[in-house]
Amino acid sequence: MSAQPQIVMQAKGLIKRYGQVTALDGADFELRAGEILAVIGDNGAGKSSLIKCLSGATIPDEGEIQLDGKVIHFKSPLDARHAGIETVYQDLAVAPAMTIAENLFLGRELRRSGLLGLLGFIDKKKMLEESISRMNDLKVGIRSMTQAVETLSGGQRQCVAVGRAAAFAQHVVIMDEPTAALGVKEGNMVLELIRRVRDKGLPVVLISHNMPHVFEVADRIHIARLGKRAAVVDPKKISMSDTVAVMTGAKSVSDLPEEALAH
Amino acid sequence: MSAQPQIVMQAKGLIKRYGQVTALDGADFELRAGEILAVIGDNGAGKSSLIKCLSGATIPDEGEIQLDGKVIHFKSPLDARHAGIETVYQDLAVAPAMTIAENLFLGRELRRSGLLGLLGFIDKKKMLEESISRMNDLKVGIRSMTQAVETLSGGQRQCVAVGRAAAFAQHVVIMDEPTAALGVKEGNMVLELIRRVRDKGLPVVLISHNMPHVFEVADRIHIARLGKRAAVVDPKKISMSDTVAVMTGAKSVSDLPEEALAH
Amino acid sequence: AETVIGLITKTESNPFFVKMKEGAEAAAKKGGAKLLSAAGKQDGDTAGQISAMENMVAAGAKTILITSSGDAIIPTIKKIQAQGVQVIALDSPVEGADALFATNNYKAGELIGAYAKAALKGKAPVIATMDLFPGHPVGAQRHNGFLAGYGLKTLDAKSNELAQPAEVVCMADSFGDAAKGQTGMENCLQKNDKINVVYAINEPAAAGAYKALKAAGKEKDVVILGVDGMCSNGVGNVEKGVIAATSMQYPLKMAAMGVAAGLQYAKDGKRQSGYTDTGVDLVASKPMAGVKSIDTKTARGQCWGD
Amino acid sequence: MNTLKAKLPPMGTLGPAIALVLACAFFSFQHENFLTLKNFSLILQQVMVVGTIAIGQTLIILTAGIDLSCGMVMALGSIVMTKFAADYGLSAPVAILCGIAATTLFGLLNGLLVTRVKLPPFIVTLGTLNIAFACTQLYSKAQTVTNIPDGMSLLGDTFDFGGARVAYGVVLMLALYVAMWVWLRDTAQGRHVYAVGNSPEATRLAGISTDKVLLGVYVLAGVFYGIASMLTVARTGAGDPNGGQTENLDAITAVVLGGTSLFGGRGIILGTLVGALIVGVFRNGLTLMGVSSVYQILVTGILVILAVATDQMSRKGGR
Amino acid sequence: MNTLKAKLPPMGTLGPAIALVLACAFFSFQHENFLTLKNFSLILQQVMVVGTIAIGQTLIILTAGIDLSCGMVMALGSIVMTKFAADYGLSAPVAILCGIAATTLFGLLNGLLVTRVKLPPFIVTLGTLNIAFACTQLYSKAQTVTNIPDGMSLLGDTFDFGGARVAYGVVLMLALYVAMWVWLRDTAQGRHVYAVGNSPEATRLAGISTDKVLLGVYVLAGVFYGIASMLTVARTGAGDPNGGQTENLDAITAVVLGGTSLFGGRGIILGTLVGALIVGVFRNGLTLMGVSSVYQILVTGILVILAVATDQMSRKGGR
Ligand SMILES: Nc1ncnc2c1ncn2[C@@H]1O[C@H](COP(=O)(O)OP(=O)(O)OP(=O)(O)O)[C@@H](O)[C@H]1O
Ligand SMILES: Nc1ncnc2c1ncn2[C@@H]1O[C@H](COP(=O)(O)OP(=O)(O)OP(=O)(O)O)[C@@H](O)[C@H]1O
Ligand SMILES: [Mg+2]
Ligand SMILES: [Mg+2]
Repeated sequence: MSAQPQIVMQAKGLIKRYGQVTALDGADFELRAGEILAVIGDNGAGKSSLIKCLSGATIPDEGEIQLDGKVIHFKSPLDARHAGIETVYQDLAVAPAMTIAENLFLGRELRRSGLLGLLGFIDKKKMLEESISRMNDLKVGIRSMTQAVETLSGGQRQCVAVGRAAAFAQHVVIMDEPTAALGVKEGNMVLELIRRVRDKGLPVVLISHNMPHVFEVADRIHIARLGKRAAVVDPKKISMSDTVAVMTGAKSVSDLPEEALAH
Repeated sequence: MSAQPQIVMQAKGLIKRYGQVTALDGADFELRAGEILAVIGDNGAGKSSLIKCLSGATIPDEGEIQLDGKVIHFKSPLDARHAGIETVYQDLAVAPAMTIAENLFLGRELRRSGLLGLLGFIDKKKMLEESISRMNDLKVGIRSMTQAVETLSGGQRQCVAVGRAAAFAQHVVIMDEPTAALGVKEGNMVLELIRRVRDKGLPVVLISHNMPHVFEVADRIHIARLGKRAAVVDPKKISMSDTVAVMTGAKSVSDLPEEALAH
Repeated sequence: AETVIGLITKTESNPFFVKMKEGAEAAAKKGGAKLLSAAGKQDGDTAGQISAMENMVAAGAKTILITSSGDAIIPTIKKIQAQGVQVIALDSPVEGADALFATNNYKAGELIGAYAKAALKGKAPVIATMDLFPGHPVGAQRHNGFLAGYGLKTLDAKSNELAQPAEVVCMADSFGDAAKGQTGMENCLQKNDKINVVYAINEPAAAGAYKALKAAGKEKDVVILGVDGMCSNGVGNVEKGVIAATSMQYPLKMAAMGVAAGLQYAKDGKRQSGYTDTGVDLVASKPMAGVKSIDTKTARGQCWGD
Repeated sequence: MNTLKAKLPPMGTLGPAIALVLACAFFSFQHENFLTLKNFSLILQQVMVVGTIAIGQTLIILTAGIDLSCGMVMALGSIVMTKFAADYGLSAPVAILCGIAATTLFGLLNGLLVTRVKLPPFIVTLGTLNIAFACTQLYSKAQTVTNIPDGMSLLGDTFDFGGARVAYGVVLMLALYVAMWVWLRDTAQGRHVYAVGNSPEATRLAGISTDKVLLGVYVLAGVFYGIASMLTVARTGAGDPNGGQTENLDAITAVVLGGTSLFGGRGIILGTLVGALIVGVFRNGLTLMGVSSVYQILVTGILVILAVATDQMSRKGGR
Repeated sequence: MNTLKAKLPPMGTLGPAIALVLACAFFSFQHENFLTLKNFSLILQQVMVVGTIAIGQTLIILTAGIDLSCGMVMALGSIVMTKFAADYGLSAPVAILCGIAATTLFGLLNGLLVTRVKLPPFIVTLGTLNIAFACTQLYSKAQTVTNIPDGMSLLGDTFDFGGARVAYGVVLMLALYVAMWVWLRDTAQGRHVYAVGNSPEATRLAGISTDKVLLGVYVLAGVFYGIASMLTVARTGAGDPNGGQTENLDAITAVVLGGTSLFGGRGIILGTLVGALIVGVFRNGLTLMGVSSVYQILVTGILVILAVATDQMSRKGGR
């Protein structure tokens, strides 16, 4: 437990109930500086609920969240954004009738220079250019940036959400299944992007069901199970099948060799 | 070209334009009796547009569709349903405020027996029971079937859509990325389900970006590229990397060995 | 060119104005003039009336007959008069109009008020009023006139507010509509079942009040009064004893006089002026001493509507 | 976030019901005649017409539509049925059926314009509102029709029920509410009404003809407006061409007060009944209190907001 | 499926504009005075009040809300400004500012109830509609205020522009439309208005305070109602306590005719101007034709439906 990198974000005993359904049942969480932390788990294990608590999209019923060692109480996603946390939500959270460029820059539109900028005028040309370069980064062939997002294919839409988060994060990036709808090529581009973000020094939380992707990029793997954190494992020291076994409950954590656990 | 199984569904030269964007640019399609046909392609290649034409959800601008050798003109998804075609759409197409059971049976509610049934009364209890057994088939742990779909996790929602299509198909099942949001276990259950449907004798069209899944279940692979069909290959005779190369345009079809193509 | 006369009523749905329009149409046809008609969307729609005046002037009208929905139309009247248009107010007075052909609504109220007092024969009045709706001058004039006729504390004819002396135990808005008159009366009876006089803004509201009283078995003990002079709802209901008395007004006369003025103006450019009272008569089947009234037979000859 | 509402049907009406109870409690302290059987039977009679119109309005709002024409169509129906009886000497039942046929035709017209020409319901019914109004005025010459057969006012008559006088029309209205509640909750067609309002696209893709559902709803609403015509004729004993003018907004208000979402797909029809009662109780209670009419309007404005705020609170508490 | 509409901003107003042109062409054949500069300047003056109210209404509808109180708040504003001038001898500009302050306060009240108490805009504004009406009646004692300073009717005066007499108020209205069009299209705040209406959840998750946007929109709408008060006072030269009653529906009609979706997030404010003009042209043209007033209502009903149907067709053709 010594000489580990600093802990950027931490949560203890998060509980979130929806009516009779308990989505989070005392979940813990720990994200370290400069790492890619994968979060995996069965459907309904509470992964999305967990990261929604971390990003201010929902408020946990109980439990504590710390950012850089300080206890925080996000009341809305705005608070999280101000703290430099960017999130790609599983249901994408885009405004369907607005264009790709507008969605990319929603909430932090580029202003024109000079007086017009002070008056709140946006620089559409610059936003368009930036959008094109961001989407080119992801190698996704979108034909027109002034298309409304509702006209995009499923994968193209996902690229918009991912591109947005990667571009604006200052502190932490959270991605809920960013590659689910993506093709082979586009998926690899997103993994590449995630690595680039990490190399900039920002920690990334990656939720994914795609085990090859997870094992390719993750530094540590957080296994969620039944609203709790079952284990944190080290992908370099554990096999994919063991990981899946823990995730689905076929194997218990105590059956794992000690070195497979990440510290 | 001889002694092949019968062609169930066929499309020739489909064209679909949205404003300046051409989603389908003369696409062909062929589905044979009792096969699992995978459709793969980059994001925006026109896969969803293709199957929407086949399922009556959109009407192609040009081109011809045949079912069992007869030219058909679906005007709405209702026509396709009447012809026994069931579809899982990529954006899932569920009614968020309604319960799981109601969504599963939407449009073909189970009636009560006797007079009440004739009056259109639905058998809620039976629908609930059937829903539970269907969802158990997919091994997805949904806690309450009277939950509104909008309260489900992404993967759980997908299971609802998949379960519905598999249960009611009479003729053809089309699934647009049914495993995208699913965990390892749930994803495997869906593959299993697809095989079971095929074994019942129904042909299945499976759109997926998950190459291991595709190679695991597909009998033939239709590669879509830039709104056209680039090739149809035989997964038993071609490598995954060659397939991806054709799909992304890194390799042209003429570079493939003749036996890799499916006939 | 053909003489064009415009008629602008408050609304389209009040039989009083419909009758007025029919009268004007007939008179215009006889005089060889073209009649344009328009109405506000609802009572008080002065904006609609202003636009209608402007549009009619654009269509070549030289005389405009208008039943004012409110004083906000005055400046426009002045504006179009300056363009050589004669403006005649019908039914409701409005400042600035060249002439006014109207019944005095305050007086209409006074007549039935006086009748009610006589009919009660010295009994202490317990009054319910089924009024129009808040802020309407005609509603206020009839209501306050009624109280004046009864000799109760009231407001003058210029006020747009409703007076409520102690004798008035319940006031409800009827919107001049039978169903709401009925609802209002039902609620008033719940409040005070000693009510013995009901004033209603018009005859449909009176009929509604009667229905409520009858359901409560009190129709015999209460004097119901209305204003208008329609044939079935008014005179007919006086005959049937549904209402004790009503003040009859003469929309057809107003319309005919208005159109005549328009024809005159087209011919020799002479504008009408001043106030012509088109009269109001109290209709009652049981005349009361000291209150002048006409009987229902006479009234039948002058009533309007079916 | 309105998830509980959808999950627990009875909850949906609880909020409005609490507001109704609070309003009743308040008025009981203000006037001793308020909390009497007789008064309540009166209030029920007073809301029976708007309440019936609001059934049709609820159906349409559940499909994410809106019907601005409801009151005027109701007025047209009442004129048609009374004039048919008075002018052509038709018997009460036949004349009533003719009136209902007229309102149903208007429902059909609305439905066809919404489904075939794909026009927004707001515009369609704004148009038919004007058309129905003009037809009513032209056909009736703006005259009240009073000489109607006795049979037409039967439903306005009352019978004794445990000391209270209950109108037959009220019983009819309550029966319609229960029937539509069960229909919406327990039949396939009823569920499709919710589905169309909740997600037209998903409903269409599920192979349901959304146009058929919508057309059916508009026609059915027309039938309810016709029944409301019959009730208003029975209640007032006349066909009134000026009727229906305030009923448009009153009916929509009842629906929204009752917790149905204007965006469609969420709501319970019994809530509408509660909403209509809230409006009726306010009007009755304020008159009993002797609040003068301008102040009544002021107080109504405040109370409407308070009623829904109560609903909102109670729902939060329930979470 | 309304995708093109969102993609091609100018298209959105094209449909209503076609309907407007068709209507104008029709009336030109009916009466020689229709197609004159003078007549058009008249129509513009007639729509200037509703047109200005409709700017505020468009903003609110773009956020998926609705404002039923707009006309009544406008009437209150006109009473406040005229009475302040008449009773307290305030100068015209000061009195006008007081009136605008009153309408802005109502906008703030609406906005607070929508954002803080989370009530549906329909109910909130139904409540404030009644409250504003009662305040107007009580404060004015139901009397029209006529003795106003000359400065208050300045905006109703006209100047010569290429042979047509144009009212200053019309110029103000047109300038406001252009300004709001640019604001909505080219500023961050303007885009946020669309975003809130299109997907409140996505907007919230994007870190925008949807409450702030909504509150801003309601307050801004209040300011526009105040400007409309000023224009109606200038036009009529009086403060009318019965004003604003028909403006509610007229303003919403203009917005919807102009192609803005009642579900929020889609629409162009210039369409609203076209919508308001369509209403004005109908009224003017039908009167010129000498269509009698009941038939005017009938024809208006039919034309409203036809206008939107034209829009619909033109949009299909554009696909
Ligand atoms: N708003 C809600 N109301 C009720 N239940 C909810 C709500 N949101 C989530 N749940 C429930 O909480 C549980 C956890 O959901 P969550 O979305 O966190 O799962 P997940 O791990 O992200 O699953 P997936 O991999 O399928 O996305 C699920 O059972 C879900 O049904
Ligand atoms: N309604 C629409 N309007 C405009 N363009 C559209 C519309 N629907 C699809 N498109 C465009 O058509 C192209 C093909 O889309 P489609 O959804 O068929 O792709 P796909 O192969 O299913 O992609 P993915 O794998 O990302 O789901 C895309 O470029 C998309 O932007
Ligand atoms: Mg999830
Ligand atoms: Mg797709």
